[in-house]
Amino acid sequence: MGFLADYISTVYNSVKSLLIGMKRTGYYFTHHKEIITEEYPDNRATLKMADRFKGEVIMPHTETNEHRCTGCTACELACPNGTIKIITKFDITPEGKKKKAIDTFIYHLELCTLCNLCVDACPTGAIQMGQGFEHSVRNRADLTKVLNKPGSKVLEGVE
Amino acid sequence: MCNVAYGAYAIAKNFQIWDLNIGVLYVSAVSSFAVIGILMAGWSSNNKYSLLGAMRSGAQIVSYELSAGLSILTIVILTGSLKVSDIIQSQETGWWLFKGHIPALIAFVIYVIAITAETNRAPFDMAEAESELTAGFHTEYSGMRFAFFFLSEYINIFIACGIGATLFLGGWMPFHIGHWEAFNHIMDFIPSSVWFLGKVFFLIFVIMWFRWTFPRLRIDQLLNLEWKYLLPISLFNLLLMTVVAIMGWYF
Amino acid sequence: MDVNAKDPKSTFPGQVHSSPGGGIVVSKLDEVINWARSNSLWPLVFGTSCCAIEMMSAASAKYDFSRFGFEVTRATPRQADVIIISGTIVNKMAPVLKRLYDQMPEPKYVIAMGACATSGGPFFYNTYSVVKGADHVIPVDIYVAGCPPRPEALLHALISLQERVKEGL
Amino acid sequence: MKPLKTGNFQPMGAISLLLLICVGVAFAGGGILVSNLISRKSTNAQKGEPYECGVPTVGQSWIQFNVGYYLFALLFLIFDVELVFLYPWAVVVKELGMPALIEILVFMFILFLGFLYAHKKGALKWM
Amino acid sequence: MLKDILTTIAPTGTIDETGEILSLTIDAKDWREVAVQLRYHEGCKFDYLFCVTAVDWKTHFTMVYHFDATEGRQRLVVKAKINDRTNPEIETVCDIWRTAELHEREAYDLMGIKFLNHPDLRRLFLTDEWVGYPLRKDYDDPINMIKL
Amino acid sequence: MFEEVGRTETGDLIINIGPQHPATHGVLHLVITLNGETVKKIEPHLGYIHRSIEKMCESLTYRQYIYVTSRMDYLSSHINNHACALVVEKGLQIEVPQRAQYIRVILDELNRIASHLLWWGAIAMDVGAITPFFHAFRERELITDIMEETCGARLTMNFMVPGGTMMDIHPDFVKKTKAFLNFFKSKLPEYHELVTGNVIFKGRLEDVGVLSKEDAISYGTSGPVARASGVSCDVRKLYPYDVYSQINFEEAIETKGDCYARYKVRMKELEESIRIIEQLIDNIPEGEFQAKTKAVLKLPKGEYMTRVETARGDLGVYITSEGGTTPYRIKFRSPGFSNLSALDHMVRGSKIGDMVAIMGTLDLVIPDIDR
Repeated sequence: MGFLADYISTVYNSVKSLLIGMKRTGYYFTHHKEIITEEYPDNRATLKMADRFKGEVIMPHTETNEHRCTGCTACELACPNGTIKIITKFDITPEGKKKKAIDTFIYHLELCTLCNLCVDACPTGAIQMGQGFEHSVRNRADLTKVLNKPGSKVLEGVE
Repeated sequence: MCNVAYGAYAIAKNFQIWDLNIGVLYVSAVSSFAVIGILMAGWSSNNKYSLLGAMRSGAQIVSYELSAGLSILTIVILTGSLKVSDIIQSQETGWWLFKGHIPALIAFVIYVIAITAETNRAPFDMAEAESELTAGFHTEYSGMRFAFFFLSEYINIFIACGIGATLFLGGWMPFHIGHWEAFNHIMDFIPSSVWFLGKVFFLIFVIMWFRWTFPRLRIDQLLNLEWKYLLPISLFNLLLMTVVAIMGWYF
Repeated sequence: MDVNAKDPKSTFPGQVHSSPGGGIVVSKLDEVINWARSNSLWPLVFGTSCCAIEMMSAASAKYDFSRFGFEVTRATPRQADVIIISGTIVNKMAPVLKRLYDQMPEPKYVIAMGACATSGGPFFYNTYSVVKGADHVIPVDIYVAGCPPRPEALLHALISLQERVKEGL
Repeated sequence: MKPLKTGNFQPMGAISLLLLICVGVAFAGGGILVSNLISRKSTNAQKGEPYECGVPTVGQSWIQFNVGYYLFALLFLIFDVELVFLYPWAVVVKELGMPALIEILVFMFILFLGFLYAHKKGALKWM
Repeated sequence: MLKDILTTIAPTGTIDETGEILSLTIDAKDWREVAVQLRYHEGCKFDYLFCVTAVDWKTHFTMVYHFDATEGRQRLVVKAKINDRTNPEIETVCDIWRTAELHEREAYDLMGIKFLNHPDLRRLFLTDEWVGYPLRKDYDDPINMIKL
Repeated sequence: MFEEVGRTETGDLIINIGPQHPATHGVLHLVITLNGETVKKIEPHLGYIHRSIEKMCESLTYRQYIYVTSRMDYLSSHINNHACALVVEKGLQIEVPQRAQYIRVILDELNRIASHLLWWGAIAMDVGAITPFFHAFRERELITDIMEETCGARLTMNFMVPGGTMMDIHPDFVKKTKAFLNFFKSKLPEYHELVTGNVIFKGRLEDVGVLSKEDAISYGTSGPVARASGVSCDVRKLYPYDVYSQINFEEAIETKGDCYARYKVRMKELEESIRIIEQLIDNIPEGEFQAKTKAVLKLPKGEYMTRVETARGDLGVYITSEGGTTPYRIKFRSPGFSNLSALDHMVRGSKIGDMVAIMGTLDLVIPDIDR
């Protein structure tokens, strides 16, 4: 009879464990409050990333089209995989001195790993981590960006 | 495309197009065609996953055919007819699930398990076994042919649940409770097709519920379950039902 | 590599677009088909590294990309419409990717997810085994930057892919 | 004892069933036809190959397969024949009463012995 | 003491205590005997081979084996020096520590060190057609490698 | 007749699992010899995601190379970064501030929970259940939110730098972590209801893929795989780093060595991780989060080896330095690589379904193996 008792208890315990599992999934089927789905494209207006979210590298410009980048290439050196290329030029200041400034600040978003090392390395705080994350394009070349706006200058007093 | 012919056959039953006097036998015969479709599909696609899936499902479906058949038999014993209309008529006073006592309940549970396995649904989806055999027997099929596999699977579920609803839950018979005339009356207002579809959908829901909840069995466990548990239990249950039927212990 | 299939001029059998008159019905049908296609893009389970986890996040409860009809991730390329290359492609993997892409039925789309798939990303310089961008192997429709991109970024890519499909490309 | 029901052939039923088969075939065939018409096609050498996770197949797929699967098919055959025998019995068991039960007990006992034999021989063990 | 045992096991080796872990430098020719002793000698029983590294020193190779003893909780680094740079060879230890099989295949693949009597010495990470051993210092691949 | 058929004598089927296969969790390629459903031999083929990280690191500075390692075992990227930071600190003898140590350990443990959660969803997915995957990701999203708020990224954080952490924790960090812990503790019983006690799940995992203690040591396994076989190998206990020496926690050890034991070990580790965080979260000391370091780090000539306990096991970072700004040779001893070597031994003779379960409980992350 021991065999039979074993047999029945196996069946009983198995069925019980299965029912417990079904109860749990059934609970979630009937409790819609637990649903946490974030409706992305519809909530775009209200969607806010975390403060420190690293979406892309940006270079903030003031209203007078000035940035803080002096072209010291600290970020370029700090970058582990050559995401940033800075092409410098020499501006002639009103006093007649030559001054190094950036010509183009090329940023390869397609290479960037958003590791924050360039922002850490920047002595003037010229670049920051931006919040944008919608970087899907049809052409890969669109991901290579120039961060300084055309005609922008270095902010006065940033060395 | 074997599954096409099978799909067509199987549709034939549940809408009472032809009230065969061996209806139940006919349906169970036709629905076992599924295995041929799957076996052929898997074997002919020259793919190892498909081959494995087909072989598995061959062993699986034929095995579970038995307990499904045996649980159908218990109801046949009670009604004494294979004709679908007779079976439904016999449940006018109450569904067999409730009238038939414990044996009917056991038969019902076994039937639900067996049809889950027969239709290759999780936790018995050995033929597909996505994490093992990528997509099993229909790995090599794409587009419309793949769609027909899916369609046939769901038609198959519908058929199997339809039989279940007919046999155990009284087909289109509304739900009646003893002598609550008022209650019974309200129930009668609901159209019979709604009753039938509602019951079928309930069974389909249960099968889907299984799918959410349970992990997949391994092939040897699957066959163990059938041959060591379901088959002996359903054989025993059949005898029990015979006794119940002969003694008239049902309502 | 059948790049021509993506040529807008040969999208549809019979070249109904060019026939004068009577083309309206068929081109409407074309639109309907494209709309249907765009709303049932089944991705292939193809994840090589980190981005695969974000792809899983996008599939799971919080982001749930099945809202857009990317419902069923298929394990076999025969049943998949879009391949999301989530992760680095190395030289050894490239033929495999190519084969998978070839085995997918038309129309097929490719999303290069993350920096590695777009350009080699962190492994662009000084590595001997990384393919510098999946588009060296198969034609890519949509590129997503980020390492790894957020699930929302992937959703954004999927939506832009839908638009692309609706355009009949 | 009631006489057994004899088959009353319903021509309408048979015809409608035939019709249904036609509808089924047309549905499937039409589906494939339409999908063939509107689908884009491409062929390449690798498309024709069997899919095996993206690497070339090693060896043949159609091999002599392990006997494990067939044993179950054989066992199924035994029990399915039994099932077929049971159907006519099940229809009349209520009328026949106790003798039928005893008869079927004997029948099942023999069957069960066979089942036990198969079990002891290890046919039910997966290999 | 471990140090005494090591001197008996490997009389020709040199023991260095300056690092974090005790390290023993031997010649590659002696490695097999030393390995057997390290594994089965009563005093050490280094049964856990933690890491196998090959280092290219431009003139020679060193195989670095990190050991742990799960019972005595001792640690040891063994460095086996392979002087022949053109055809580096060392005895395998994958029958003593079975984890070594994959580790040695890796070293063969990336450094080109041949393990004698290894049961299955093939490329592990790279394709079979690959030419050269990429982790060597003189490896150059102008096609695949873009220098920063 | 047999000669005619030509393949009768074995009846073996050679089947490729991977590189693109849902069960391999990435791009592992296994060549399996099958007889019927029984696995006769498994041969892993690696390298489908071999990204030459070791070669790359030879040209990266000690600040830069850390970020590559978060792509290695991306599920425990914090812990990888931690190991890399530790080895540099060891070489330069930098004293890491207490606050940084606390933050690091908390983040490590959060990362471990996230990793185990993903594993839990994946193992359930492997054996065929779907719902656990969604449950696991629901909790995991909360952790990634915390991570994102503090580190700025969800998966590959690059938050550790030699000498501490890159930034201070976000002001909401403590609050959110506590809220997560409470939520998670309330959900853990559900996990056990849904999966642990389930008879099918038990049937799939029990007595499957048994690895004896001797084999576990000989195959060099570590982490939960070794602990399930009764090997005490938790680096946090054996060679404690940062504040682990001050924390009171237990090493989860089972003795049976089968898949279910590995499952239980990981479930226990989840609870232990909660305990560790609870001990630390209220006592994060004030102070600096980063030690003062030079702008250019130069590791003195020598050899350095650090071991940390990742979610998968024992990660070793071995650096040979020639005194320059970049490592001369760097080797990552990844836990998955050694764990994988035991796969053939464990799977042989069991079914193909078991293979999936065993691979699931080994918790392989292929980029970690291939590097």
